[in-house]
Amino acid sequence: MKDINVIIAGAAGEGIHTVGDILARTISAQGYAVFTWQEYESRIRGGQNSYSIRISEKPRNAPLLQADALLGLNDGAVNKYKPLLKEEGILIAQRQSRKRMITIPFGEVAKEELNDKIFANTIAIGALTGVLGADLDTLNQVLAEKFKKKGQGIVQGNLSAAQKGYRQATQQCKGMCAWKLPRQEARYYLVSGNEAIPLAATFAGCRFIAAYPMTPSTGIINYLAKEGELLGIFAEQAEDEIAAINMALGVSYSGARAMTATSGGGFALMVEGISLSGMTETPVVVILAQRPGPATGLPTRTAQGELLFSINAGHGEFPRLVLAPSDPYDAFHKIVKAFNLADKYQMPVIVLTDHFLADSQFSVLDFHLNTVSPTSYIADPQKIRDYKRYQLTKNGISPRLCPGQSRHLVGVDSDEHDEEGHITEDLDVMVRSMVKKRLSKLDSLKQEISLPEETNVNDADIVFVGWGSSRGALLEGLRLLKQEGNKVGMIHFTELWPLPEFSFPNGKTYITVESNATGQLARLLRSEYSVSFKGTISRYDGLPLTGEYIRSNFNEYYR
Amino acid sequence: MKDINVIIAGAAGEGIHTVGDILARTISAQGYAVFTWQEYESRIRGGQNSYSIRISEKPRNAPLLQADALLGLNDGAVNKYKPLLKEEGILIAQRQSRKRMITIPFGEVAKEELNDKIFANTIAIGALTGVLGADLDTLNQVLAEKFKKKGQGIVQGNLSAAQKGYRQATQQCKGMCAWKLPRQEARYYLVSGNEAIPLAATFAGCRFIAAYPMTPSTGIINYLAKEGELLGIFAEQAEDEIAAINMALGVSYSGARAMTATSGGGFALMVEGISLSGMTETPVVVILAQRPGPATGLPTRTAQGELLFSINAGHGEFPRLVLAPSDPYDAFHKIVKAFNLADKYQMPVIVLTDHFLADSQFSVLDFHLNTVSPTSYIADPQKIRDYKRYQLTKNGISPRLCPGQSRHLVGVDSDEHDEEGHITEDLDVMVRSMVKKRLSKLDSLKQEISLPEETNVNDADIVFVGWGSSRGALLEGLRLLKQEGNKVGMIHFTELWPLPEFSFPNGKTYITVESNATGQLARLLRSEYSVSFKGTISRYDGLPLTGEYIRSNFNEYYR
Amino acid sequence: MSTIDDYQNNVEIQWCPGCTNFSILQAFKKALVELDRMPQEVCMVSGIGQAAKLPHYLKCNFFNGLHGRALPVATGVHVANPRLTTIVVTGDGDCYGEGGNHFLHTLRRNPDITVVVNNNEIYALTKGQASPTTPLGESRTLQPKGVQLTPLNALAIAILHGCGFVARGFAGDIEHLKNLLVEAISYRGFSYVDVIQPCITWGTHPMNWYRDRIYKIGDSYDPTNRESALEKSMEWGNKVPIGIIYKVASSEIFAGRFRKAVSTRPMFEFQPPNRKIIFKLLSAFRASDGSHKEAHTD
Amino acid sequence: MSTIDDYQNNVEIQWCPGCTNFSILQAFKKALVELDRMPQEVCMVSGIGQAAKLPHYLKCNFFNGLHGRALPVATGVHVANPRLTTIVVTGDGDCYGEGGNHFLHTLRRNPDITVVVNNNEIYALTKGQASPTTPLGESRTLQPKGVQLTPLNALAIAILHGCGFVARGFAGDIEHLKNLLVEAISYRGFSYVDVIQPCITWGTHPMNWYRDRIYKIGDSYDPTNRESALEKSMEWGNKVPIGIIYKVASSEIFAGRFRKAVSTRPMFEFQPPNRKIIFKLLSAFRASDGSHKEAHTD
Ligand SMILES: Cc1ncc(C[n+]2csc(CCOP(=O)(O)OP(=O)(O)O)c2C)c(N)n1
Ligand SMILES: Cc1ncc(C[n+]2csc(CCOP(=O)(O)OP(=O)(O)O)c2C)c(N)n1
Ligand code: SF4
Ligand code: SF4
Ligand SMILES: [Mg+2]
Ligand SMILES: [Mg+2]
Repeated sequence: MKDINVIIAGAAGEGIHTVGDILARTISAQGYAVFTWQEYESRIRGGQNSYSIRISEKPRNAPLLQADALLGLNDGAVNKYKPLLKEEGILIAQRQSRKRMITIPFGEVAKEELNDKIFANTIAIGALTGVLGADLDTLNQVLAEKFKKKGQGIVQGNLSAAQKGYRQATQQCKGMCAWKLPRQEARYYLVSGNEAIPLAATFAGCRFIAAYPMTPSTGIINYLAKEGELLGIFAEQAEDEIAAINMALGVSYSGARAMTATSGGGFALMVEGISLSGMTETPVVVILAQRPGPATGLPTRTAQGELLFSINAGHGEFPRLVLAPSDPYDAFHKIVKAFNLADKYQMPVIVLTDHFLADSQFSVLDFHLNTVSPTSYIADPQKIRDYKRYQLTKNGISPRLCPGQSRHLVGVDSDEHDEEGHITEDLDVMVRSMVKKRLSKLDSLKQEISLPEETNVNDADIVFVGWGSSRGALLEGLRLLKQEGNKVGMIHFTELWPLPEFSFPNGKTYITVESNATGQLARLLRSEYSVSFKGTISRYDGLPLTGEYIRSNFNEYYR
Repeated sequence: MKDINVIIAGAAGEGIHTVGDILARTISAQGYAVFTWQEYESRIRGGQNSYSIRISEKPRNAPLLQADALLGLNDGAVNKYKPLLKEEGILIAQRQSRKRMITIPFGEVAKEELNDKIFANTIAIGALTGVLGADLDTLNQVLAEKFKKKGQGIVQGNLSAAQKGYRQATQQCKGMCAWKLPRQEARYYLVSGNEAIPLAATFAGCRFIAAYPMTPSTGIINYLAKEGELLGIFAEQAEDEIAAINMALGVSYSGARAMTATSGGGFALMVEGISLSGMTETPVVVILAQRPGPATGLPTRTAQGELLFSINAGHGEFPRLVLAPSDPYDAFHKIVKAFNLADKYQMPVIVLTDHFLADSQFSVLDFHLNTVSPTSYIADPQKIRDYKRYQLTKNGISPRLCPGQSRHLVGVDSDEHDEEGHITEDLDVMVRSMVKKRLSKLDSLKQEISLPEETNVNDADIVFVGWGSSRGALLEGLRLLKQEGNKVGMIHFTELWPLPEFSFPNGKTYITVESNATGQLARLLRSEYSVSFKGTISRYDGLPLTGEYIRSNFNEYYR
Repeated sequence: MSTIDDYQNNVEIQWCPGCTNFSILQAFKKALVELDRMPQEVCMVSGIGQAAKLPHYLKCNFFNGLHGRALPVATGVHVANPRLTTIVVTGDGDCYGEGGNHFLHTLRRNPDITVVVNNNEIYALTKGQASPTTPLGESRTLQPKGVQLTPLNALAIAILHGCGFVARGFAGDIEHLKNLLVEAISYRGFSYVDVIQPCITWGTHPMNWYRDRIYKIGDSYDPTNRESALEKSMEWGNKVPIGIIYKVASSEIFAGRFRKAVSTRPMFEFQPPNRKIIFKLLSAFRASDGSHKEAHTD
Repeated sequence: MSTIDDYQNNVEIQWCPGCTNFSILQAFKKALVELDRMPQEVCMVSGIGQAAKLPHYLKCNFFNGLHGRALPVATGVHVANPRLTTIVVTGDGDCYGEGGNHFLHTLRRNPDITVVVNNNEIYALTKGQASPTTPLGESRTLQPKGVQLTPLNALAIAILHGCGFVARGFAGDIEHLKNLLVEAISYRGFSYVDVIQPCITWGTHPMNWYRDRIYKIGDSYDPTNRESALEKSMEWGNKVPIGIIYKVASSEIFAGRFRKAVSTRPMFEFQPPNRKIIFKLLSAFRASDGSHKEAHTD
């Protein structure tokens, strides 16, 4: 089957989020791979926003821009988003404005036929379900589940509304709607980055999160606050980001895994704490959910603008790990890796996500949880005679114990210190040894880093080099450009610091693809691999990279 | 004449700073080029610290490690620093412990012959002056000036003490002390980085400094607080570094030049403010006085560990200027440049100094102040009809006006904004234009950057590449290595971001020389110039680079 | 003479329809007109949040900075140009949460600015987390089982730390609020108005709930008495006072000594720095025994 | 039973000889012995400053973190391991300046920790700048013409924000201070002791100046009364009270609800996360209509 892209548009507060979620769940329950993404303004009501749902047989997990079907909840939304509707696409709206459309005055129907305007949106969902040729039964199950807490009356109202919309749509559809989505076997997880991450953290044995609310990171602590007592995780809203990271360090020092999550401005405030983590060798996992900057920037949009900042954040020099997962599946696995390596190397780990990854829902068939597990790196106090927190060792890793766990005392210090954690001014011996000890951890750490993913590199003339959440868009870009006869390949990084031993094959043209304006990945790779780039395909308007964007930019600038 | 290196050693609180300063001023007044540097622990009393004075005919402005003369104020100091004394050198101390020495029990003499222990140190200064063969008269003038506020009695006591020390030393010297420092014509400024910078800021028209105390940056605001009313500069101690940079931005927005100064940890806290400066296009000059990190590190030691941090600090992307002056003369000129370009390009400027540059006193013959001047870039409100703070222009620079200066309103915003500074979500047009506008300033900014200084590069096989305050040490390293028959040259950067158009000559071996452990300059230059390095001569024990350190490390690792 | 129209601009307002911030905006405009300030004489400084968007909706100079950092920016504006009427508009999260340290220390500094906190007892823009003023036990997005932290009493902190003008307003009474703003802005010294600003989207209580509890402080109340002011600041629950809680003559204004010694003009009008003085200060670093004459006379 | 020797280590002390911090160190050791705590049961957390070096000089677990950030770290330690006796040692600059926001909000949180502020009314380690408690008018390195900011009254802020144990000690009276520390550490809930700690290097007044002014709060004083406690906290000048200023039963301790629901053990002893629960939560993201059986049962 050909992918179908549905866009639902409306004002903030009008319910497009609920409409989109119900439809996405319905199609997912019908057995299809669904991918959703949203774009909205930084306000609570008003504006015109959209919720896009891509439907396919196998997971595509990348945004499409043009719509096969557009549901507009109000006139302004229809006007704003109509340009995205394909000519052969179908508009669903309350007022007739083109030929290929389904016209249902949801509000009026709800009020007149169901005695309550609140059912308007469900009529629209029913209509969309009809247009797409999915089963009304499946929708009914999703609705029943969704509204069961609100009582039988509300459930019934919604079922009737869905039916009305479904019927009217299928009637008007005659000869116009060609789609059929018969029930299929597959059952995908439909999950966003911000949903996978807290579960992964729990799975990894995290016990504590402190954070200060900041879009697009807030979902992570929200989830953990809700499920915390069930999961044995304490979630605290800090007074500011500085407190958040310092609380996490206090917990981690005490022997329990801890994390924080924030976005650019909040991360900026945590930078001193990251350096403290490096100096005290106290593990901490920091999720940095990127959005366009500088400063407050565009709070509800997406970007990949903090690659070099996160790699270089913090005064002084210390090992760190920077990961940038490509999707929620990868995020789950990388989060477990983040906690394990933070503990093993006793250092800060920064996980870069972005608004696109945090908020979009991806289809995942299986998380393969049996392939990962949390590993503890706390030493056994019984086996240690004289304990020194910063004992000088060959690989730079000193045994870590928990304060209060045994007779051994655990002292850590943000000053340069001796093996017991006491302030030192012994420049010649101790200071040099401690600097070397910390940095020597990088040698073994490098061995733990996965190589970048290579797709079709051997056969390619042109290789796109990308990182993080743009993987889906890159793969789509390759497909589109291949169709146009180009020999293209991809190298995609999700583990960005330290970089692994790797060499870029000679004789190819390399172009980075990045959601930033200055080509940060190119700068990084030039420095570490002495590779050169023809240029960068940049996107910096706050919208996610798409295959189509890559295709057209390539054709415009690089052919 | 051969350079003479004098080391004065003692505990914190014992007065080595005063002793050193008086001797340095005396030798300077005698017409010689003096260079001083100190190394001390992070405590107020106790420990053993040193104050080194290098005396030469022409400015050398680089530290020497070995001592020709060592004054030890107590036994512990003598023991700690005696290894640095050359065999043919002379020790001045209270108790006999080697042959080539002047023994004077300063404390006893002061108490018994002058009735007050406080004169002990001046006896020692007198002795040193005698040992060095300088004029007692000159010393007397310096002492009279230094103590005149304390009254005639104290002055007289000091003069007698100096005479006693001088006499005893010259007596014991017979046949041992070969130095003579007859009065010369030249008169050098003897000035440290932290003294040159506040004066330069004043010269550049700075009106405001806010800072939170942090070694080694505090001297700057201390000076301005003292002279502020005279200079028309308001100096405020902020509650934290975040407040400091935000106050400075408030002043700068209002049309007056403003700055802040801090060290690594404080700079980390300012990072969000730097991004705000970038987004609102509000000029600000930030002095980042480096010391060894991470975290609290070694508060009273030196390092060059924040090169990549300062270039990449801040979420999002925006133009900035990063300067790293080599000495107080250069610092004066760079500070004026910093204020001028901050204003011209409406962006943050970071000036990297370090403990070594901040604290050491250099000899400068002439500051050539007539070659620099402050330039105003505030627009004329009369010439503007409809004012827009962020008017889109070709070079990205919009006219800047002051709020309250005219009928024109000045609005700035940390969100992505339109030309009038109002929040925008117009992704397609306004957001893209504003991102481009800000970044396009980099094109003209690049033209303002000075090329690195090249010394003997043409003839060299080996070229050392350094930056910032290590210039003197590098030049000395070249001298030493040339004496050993090496063909060596230097490329030295003091303007580090953006980097100018420059190419490294082919066929040479390049080695960076840096006071950090990870070779940050090499990483930066590899990325920007695609040059490769054989390696880095690193120093990361908190002590400054010296010519001798460079020579011996080169011989050990690169021959 | 300024009119309401002078303060009108055509920026699209991003608040929810019916938000009580509209009333505060209205009160501001009226107060500025009553005070006969022209837009160019006014500078509004804000952080980030719903409240902090207000300066965009009122034609004047404005600096919309970082979340939590409005007070140091405003302090800078005041120091640089004391002739501007500098007003901070901020939220309970902005001012008491992220910006808590600046609140404490700006009180101590006493710059001549006015701070208005649109206090909706919540982080509204980020969708309903607790703020430092959310009552104990209330459940919030991030506190699903109820807030466990004691609410902050910022009014009391202000009274304790030398703030000479402390008031509480109510977004539901524009006229009363306007009068408070007029007094606050006219006050020479740091003036502080906390405004009860129910959030109709994330808030717990409807407007009427507040109306039922709020009462205006009567004429018999003596706002110059610190003890009773402290007591008043602690009144909360079934009866919530609005009006001027504390008002005494201001202690010395921030940078007053500097201003007296140097100039009262805006800093951008200061004479260029006197080179002679700089040369003199620089000369202190050079031994001058007459044997060498000054190198710089330019 | 612990003895003074248990707390002795061989770290070289970096304070000036004769510094009053030595007395505070002594009082700490005595208090911990009196409380019969073993070093491994104690965790000292500090920031940066002279005061903040104290944990190095007393054998126990310690976290010497960043300037101003001791309180959030200690809060983390308390949350992770409530069995530890967690004590923060901090300075007036550390706690009230750089760390002011954490002071405000940690009071509100009420973790079961003890905070001791070695208050020398100055930034000593950085050589004598004013701190938030430096008296008005005193001249300092950075305030050569005298401090112009109103000093902070942190005791009053604590009393106002739910802190159930507020005291002032004096480094010149080790025995009295030791007793205060014993009571503070025994108190369940956030306890706070501000200690007058004259700096003999940068301070303005000699020890005797303080001795002349200080008096011990008498037995007749009722420390449970909030009004009189507030009044007492404002006494300063010719008569300076030391002793327990405010003491009431603690409100709910931070994370108490979580601890009741989950476990009172240190977090490092928690059972590994239950995979079943995670699979269940994950399953919520998948349509489950029985047509597809669970993929994961490991
Ligand atoms: C450093 C930083 N942290 C977090 C945020 C996200 N943020 C924006 S507004 C806000 C809270 C606003 O609350 P309040 O000040 O009460 O304003 P309201 O929206 O309630 O009017 C937060 C946490 C941010 N912009 N910057
Ligand atoms: C972020 C940061 N800013 C500034 C400093 C420098 N600093 C170290 S200690 C200190 C002040 C200490 O004052 P206080 O807490 O009163 O301690 P005291 O030395 O008086 O005991 C400062 C400003 C720092 N270490 N970190
Ligand atoms: S969320 Fe609340 S405070 Fe924000 S605009 Fe809507 S009603 Fe007003
Ligand atoms: S400077 Fe003051 S506080 Fe610091 S050790 Fe010396 S006497 Fe004590
Ligand atoms: Mg609010
Ligand atoms: Mg102090």
